[in-house]
Amino acid sequence: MRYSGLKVITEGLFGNRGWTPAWRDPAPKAEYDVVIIGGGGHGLATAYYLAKNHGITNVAVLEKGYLGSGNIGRNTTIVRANYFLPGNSEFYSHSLKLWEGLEAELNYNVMHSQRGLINLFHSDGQRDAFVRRGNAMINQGDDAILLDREGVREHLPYLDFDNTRFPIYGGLLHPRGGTARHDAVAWGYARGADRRGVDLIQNCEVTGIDIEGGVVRGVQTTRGAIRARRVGIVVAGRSSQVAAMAGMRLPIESHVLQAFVTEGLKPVINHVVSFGMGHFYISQSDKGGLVFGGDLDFYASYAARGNLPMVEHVMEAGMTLMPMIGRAKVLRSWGGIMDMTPDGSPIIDRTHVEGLFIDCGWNYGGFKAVPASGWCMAHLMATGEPHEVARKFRLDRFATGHLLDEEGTGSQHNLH
Amino acid sequence: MPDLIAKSALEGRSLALGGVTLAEVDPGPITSIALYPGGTKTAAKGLRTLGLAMPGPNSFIEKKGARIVWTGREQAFLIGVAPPAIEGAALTDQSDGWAVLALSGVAAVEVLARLVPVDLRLAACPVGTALRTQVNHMNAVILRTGDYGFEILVFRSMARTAWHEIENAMHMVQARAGTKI
Amino acid sequence: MRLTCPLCGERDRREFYYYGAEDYLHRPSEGAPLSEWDSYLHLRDNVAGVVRDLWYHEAGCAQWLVVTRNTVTHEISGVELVAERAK
Amino acid sequence: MRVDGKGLIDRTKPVRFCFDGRDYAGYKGDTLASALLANDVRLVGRSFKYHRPRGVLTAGSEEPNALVEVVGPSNQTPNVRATVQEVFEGLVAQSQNRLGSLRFDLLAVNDYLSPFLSAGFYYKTFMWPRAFWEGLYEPLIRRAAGLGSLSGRHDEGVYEKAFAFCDVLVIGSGPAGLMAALTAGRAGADVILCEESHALGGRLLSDGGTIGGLPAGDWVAQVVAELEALPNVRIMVRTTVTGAYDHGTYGALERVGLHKPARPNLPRECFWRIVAKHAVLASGALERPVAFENNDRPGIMMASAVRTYLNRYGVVPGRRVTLFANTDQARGVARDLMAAGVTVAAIVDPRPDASSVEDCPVHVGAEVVGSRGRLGLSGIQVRKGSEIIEIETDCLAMSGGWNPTLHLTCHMNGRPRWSEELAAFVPMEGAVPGLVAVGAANGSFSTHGALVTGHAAALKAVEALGRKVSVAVPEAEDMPYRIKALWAVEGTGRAWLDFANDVTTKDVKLAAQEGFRSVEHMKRYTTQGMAPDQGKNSNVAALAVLADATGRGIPETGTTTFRPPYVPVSIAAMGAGGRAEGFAPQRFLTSDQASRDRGAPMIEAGLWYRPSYFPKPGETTWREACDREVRMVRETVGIADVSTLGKIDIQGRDAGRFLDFVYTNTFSTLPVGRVRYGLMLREDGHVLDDGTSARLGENHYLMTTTTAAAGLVMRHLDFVHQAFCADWQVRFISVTEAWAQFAVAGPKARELVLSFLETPVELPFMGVAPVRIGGVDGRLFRISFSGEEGYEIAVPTRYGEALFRDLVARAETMGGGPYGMEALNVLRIEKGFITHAEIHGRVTAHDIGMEKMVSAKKDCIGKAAATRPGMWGPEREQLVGLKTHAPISAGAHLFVPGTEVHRETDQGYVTSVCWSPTVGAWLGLAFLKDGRARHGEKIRLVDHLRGLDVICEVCDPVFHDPEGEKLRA
Repeated sequence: MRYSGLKVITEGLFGNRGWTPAWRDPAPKAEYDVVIIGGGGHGLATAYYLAKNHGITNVAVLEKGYLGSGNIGRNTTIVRANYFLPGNSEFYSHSLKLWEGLEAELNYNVMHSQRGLINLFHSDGQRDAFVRRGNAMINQGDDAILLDREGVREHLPYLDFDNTRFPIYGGLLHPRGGTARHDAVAWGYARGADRRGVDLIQNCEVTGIDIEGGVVRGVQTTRGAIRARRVGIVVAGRSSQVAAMAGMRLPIESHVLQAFVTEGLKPVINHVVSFGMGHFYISQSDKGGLVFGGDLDFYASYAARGNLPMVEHVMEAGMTLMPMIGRAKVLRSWGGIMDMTPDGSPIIDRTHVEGLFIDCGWNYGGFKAVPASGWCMAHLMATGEPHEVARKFRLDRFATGHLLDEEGTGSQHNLH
Repeated sequence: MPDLIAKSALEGRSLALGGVTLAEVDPGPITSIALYPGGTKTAAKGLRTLGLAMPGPNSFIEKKGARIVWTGREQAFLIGVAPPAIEGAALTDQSDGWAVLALSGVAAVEVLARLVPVDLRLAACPVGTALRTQVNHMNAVILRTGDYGFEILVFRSMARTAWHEIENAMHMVQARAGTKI
Repeated sequence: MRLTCPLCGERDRREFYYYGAEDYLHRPSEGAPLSEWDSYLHLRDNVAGVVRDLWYHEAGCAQWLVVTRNTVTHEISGVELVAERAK
Repeated sequence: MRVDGKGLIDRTKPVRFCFDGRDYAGYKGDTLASALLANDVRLVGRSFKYHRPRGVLTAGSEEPNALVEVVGPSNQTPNVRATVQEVFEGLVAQSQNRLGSLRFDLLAVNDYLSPFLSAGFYYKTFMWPRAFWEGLYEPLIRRAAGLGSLSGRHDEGVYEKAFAFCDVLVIGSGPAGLMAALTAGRAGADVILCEESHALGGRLLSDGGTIGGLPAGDWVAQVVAELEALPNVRIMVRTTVTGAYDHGTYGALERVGLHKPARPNLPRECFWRIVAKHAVLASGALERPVAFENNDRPGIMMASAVRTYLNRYGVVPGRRVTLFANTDQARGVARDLMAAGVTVAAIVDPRPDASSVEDCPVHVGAEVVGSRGRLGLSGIQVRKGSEIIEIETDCLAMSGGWNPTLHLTCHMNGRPRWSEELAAFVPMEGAVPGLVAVGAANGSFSTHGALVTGHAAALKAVEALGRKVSVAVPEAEDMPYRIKALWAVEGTGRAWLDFANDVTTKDVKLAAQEGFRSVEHMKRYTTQGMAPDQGKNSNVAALAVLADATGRGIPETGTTTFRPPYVPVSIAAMGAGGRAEGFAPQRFLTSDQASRDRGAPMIEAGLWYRPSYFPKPGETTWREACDREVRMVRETVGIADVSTLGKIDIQGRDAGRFLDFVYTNTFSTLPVGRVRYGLMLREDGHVLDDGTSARLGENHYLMTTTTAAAGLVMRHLDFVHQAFCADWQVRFISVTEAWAQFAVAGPKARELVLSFLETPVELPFMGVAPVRIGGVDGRLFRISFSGEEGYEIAVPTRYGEALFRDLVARAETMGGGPYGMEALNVLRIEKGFITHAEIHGRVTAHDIGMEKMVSAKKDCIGKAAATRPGMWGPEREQLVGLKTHAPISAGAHLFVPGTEVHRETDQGYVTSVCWSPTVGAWLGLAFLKDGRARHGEKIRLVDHLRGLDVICEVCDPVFHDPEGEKLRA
């Protein structure tokens, strides 16, 4: 079924009885060409591009819970391409280009809204670091504009310019940065993959990976054994556990990241605003809620919930930066489990097992990466070779010292 | 020859609000005593000349104007007197590193409840308690000096922030005092 | 979240700094192969369950602690001083 | 309409307030909702999506409809529950989410378009043409969506946060909570009792009845009096416990000043962090609506709310009230209404076997299937068998049974358990360690059950605390709870589940039809449960409708879960103290006032404030001042406060050995009285920090760190010491704050220094000696960050200001003076000294040309990891100098002249630049691929952001006095 405004009207006139399921609910087959473990954004996008770009449609996506039950539905929905290290730069640039065509590609309105992202800086040194970043973005073919204090004021007049702990020197505006509706991305890819023949299998937990003579043969699941020639592990938040089934120890520690949304409000914040000095970022959803977050809770956790010190820190940051949000009330908070790597950059690579691939380590930047991650993982799984824009996301780069440390905080997992 | 006038962080400022008094006080010399491995006995000997001993965790001992305050594992601050010769420990002058604020009054504990993440009520924090903790975002040493009295050591450079935050809390506690619960 | 510092007693999480897994205590000896360093610095069991990890009582007594903790329930079953740990 | 003789409001204290521009009267003790209902105002809001007219539904914080803006003197607060907001003299409130007036909301057109606005419609449209999304569709959607408005002005209100501790936290003060508090309080336990409303008693204040032979109100008063008299019990009213966190920590929001006119320093709200050894959740239960066609009209209310308005506020929300309920408990409202002289038009009970003893028409086995009245209810249709009965009524009290208020038990990922008997979810025991749910919150819906379970939980808690107590549980009503689940009445029209977000049973069925069968999918697809009431009124019913639509039972369909906060909490309350400078401590130098006196702009350096430059009359730009200060240091003498550098005092027999381990180079061989530059790595082989360390005595060193890394280094040293060499004879402590330290730099530095020392000393370059200045013991270091002959003089901090003023005065007599951060930066760039602009965390010793400082003779932190193949070699960017005559900028990237400018041709980047008055050129420090081999090359510097494109010469990073002759003079 193709979605369109006309379809919405005709269905509306006939009681909305004609809408069909967005995806099938198939039983798992005994064998697939490719099994993707993980039905989150990255896994669904991988399956979609395997089918779309490589014609590989005998694919199953195995999801422990419901589709999109992981971080794809627990994030602050920011989409940007503002990295500066070669290796990251080209990857996120590619991702943003995919985002820009995603509605048409998927025939699904993921509400990608390029409302502009402003990163604030508060000292000359920070300005120089952002200028380096902005120049890298432009060298990559993306966009960046340096704003001085008055330039920031024009965009964000409600910030506290006069009475704040870390005065605003200026900002780096990334006009193509913005937000999208997170769940819709998962659903759009799921629907697209399903339409191309991919089996999306929910409530199917992988309990083992079958390996013979160093070659992957399939997986064991709560719904029986499934044979596969190639298996991809795409399970952010549980990467270490699933990789351990193949005898791997990953350079990952899992951490909880909290995020918050307020009650609905009439439009008041029209950009994505990032306050690095206070570890605070915010945007307003189309429904009107202020969506914002901060840093990790900083201790290893799989609990998908946070604690008060970080909650308070985030709120205090909001109050020092934009005290006009004080009377907005936080409606809900949640925690996502982040695969934190020692350099803050992800991994899309082969493993020591032939036919077994892994896509993990998205730290807390995985949402915007979904299209390119799926694209590159599909490329890797289909061709056996890394995609050009993801070739630095190697699993062995920590052993070899070829790091991609944007923050410069070093090999401590939670500092990225 | 320069004429070096000594100045404390807050120049001895004081403030009374709603029955609570906040004042910067001069603690006299402060010396960190950090025991080396195996230094327990020899250090104790040195301290005995003052009639003091290394205090147990979370406590301080006071004798004739001299205080010895637990500040960490095998570490204490000797406050109010010049240190005697002590073997088996590293002695470091900390006199100028801290600003000391005295907070007193029946509602002092309510004021600090706005800033300190530790139970400071008398039952949990009897007189003689010394805590290493925080005053809002600042590290501090807090001494329970009386039923209604505290002394708070903060880094000297942060004294103005500490003052400001405690003063703010005093204002809010005072404003609440007139409100019926 | 609250941690019991063996010296200071039970304190709010805000007083502590988290570093990482206990692995950081097992520093390879001089001349160890780089693979050992990779393991030491980067690779983690990252268990969903009971772990031992390193915390620093930064706003308290400045002691490093080994905390035995469940990463799923956040239950804490033990805290010891790094400096006095049983080796 | 107000009813005489009823309610707990204070009729001697009338209060005037304003709603939507009209003045009304209420009484002290009223909520805005009760006062509006007393004035027969039924229409109070508009719904989120269809802009349907809405009235008050509940009498508590779960209210989905009656959300208003409260307008204060300085600002407005959106989405305030009229059911919680207490009226006070001068209160001004207005309705929200309307285009036009509340009665004639232009956006009500959405209601007519509802067939096209079904669940998830927006995922299927607005895609073409692409540019229209951001240009047209999205702005329209955003404007129509949202509820109340923020003003956009800074919130200048006063807020506070506080900590509290207790043995037993009792959450809720209904019969279960009071009994628990009384039991624990009498046992001598340290008790905190939190009550969301302004008065203790919970449902006893609404429902009446008798306890221990006393009217419930009297029993409440008696218990409250006893609790108030107990010194170990702290009662917190207007306080909602909002979250359960790890290890007995609870968040709670106290509405301190929201119920009265603003007063200076009186907080609006206080966010409490309560640490409790035990907690008793006595939060009661929330009554649930029934979905039937047009069940959202103003005048349709929860039955319990009608009873609360009657008994607690002396208000009836209608003249002819109908009751639609499926439990015996709900009948109480009809009896109370009739007793108060209000007409009860009918009782409609879907249970075929329900009683009909009340003195009014009772329709058993019947259901309400529809309603009429555009801006307020005027009548309902009741289906009884095949018959449809029209009933004229202006208030429908509905009850679909009760959901235990178990939200807090879910805050640690615990899932509730489905009880068939209660047709409700009940808490899973132990879901939050230390928290026990009692009374209605645990599914014990009778007063007796509440008292017994509250008492038992408190008893268990006090016993665990080692206390004993004997408290008799008084007699009370123990009516069995007999319910026939009724979620949605069959019908074809729109029947609301989630009033606030306009989610109907049709939407949930559509979600199921489209494959969104998981409860999480349904919620996310329909937005059910995401409105300000957080699904309190709709979660269970929506789940039930989904279960029905997918042919599963409720437990198989899923559970509903809740995350903090229990009620929405203002950002200002949880962020109290963060406003303005409160976000982080401010650190001030002893020279701060002296610098400000000289007009120096102060800038942030970490938490410190440091002078940027010291302007002189006639200077119009910072550059003029900076250039002058640089020349001053190069030609005469300058003074700078460098006290912000971290200083760590290290003592012990193994101090040298310890420094050898944390620095790449060797310090154990440093002679006493000498200073050495040291490089410190992280264990991953990158540069952590640099600085000098002085050997003050055989077993005594003083380390300095950069300002930025002072805390980091201290933590690092503590780790290395405690983890790897706790048995060494070494102890260290920060003395950053204990010493004020000033740089005296320039050709006349020595002359100046000698002029104030009591006994002259001749120090070699990199020497240190104790000195006396004006009777004070200090330390003199001969070190330089400027490239000139330089000294740093340290005195105890109390003398800092005096010494700074003295030094500056002396310097001025010699043609010198103070210099600030700008000049300091230029001086160090000219000399090629690095700061954290260069050692930004991705840099190795090799990158900065210091690989020779990594001693081959010993192990040190970071040495092994630095040997990884990716950590050195010509592919890496290496520190170089850049020189040119046109302005350049930090953050620019470097390219080979003549090549294209893009990522693949990128050769490096610039970290620091300055105009050098000394060299007479623009200088830069940069990282360039294989840079050390490229000295003498021309390189193209491109800064798109600032529009710079300049050819520079690559050179050694030391521009000034490369042989160091001046330093050693």
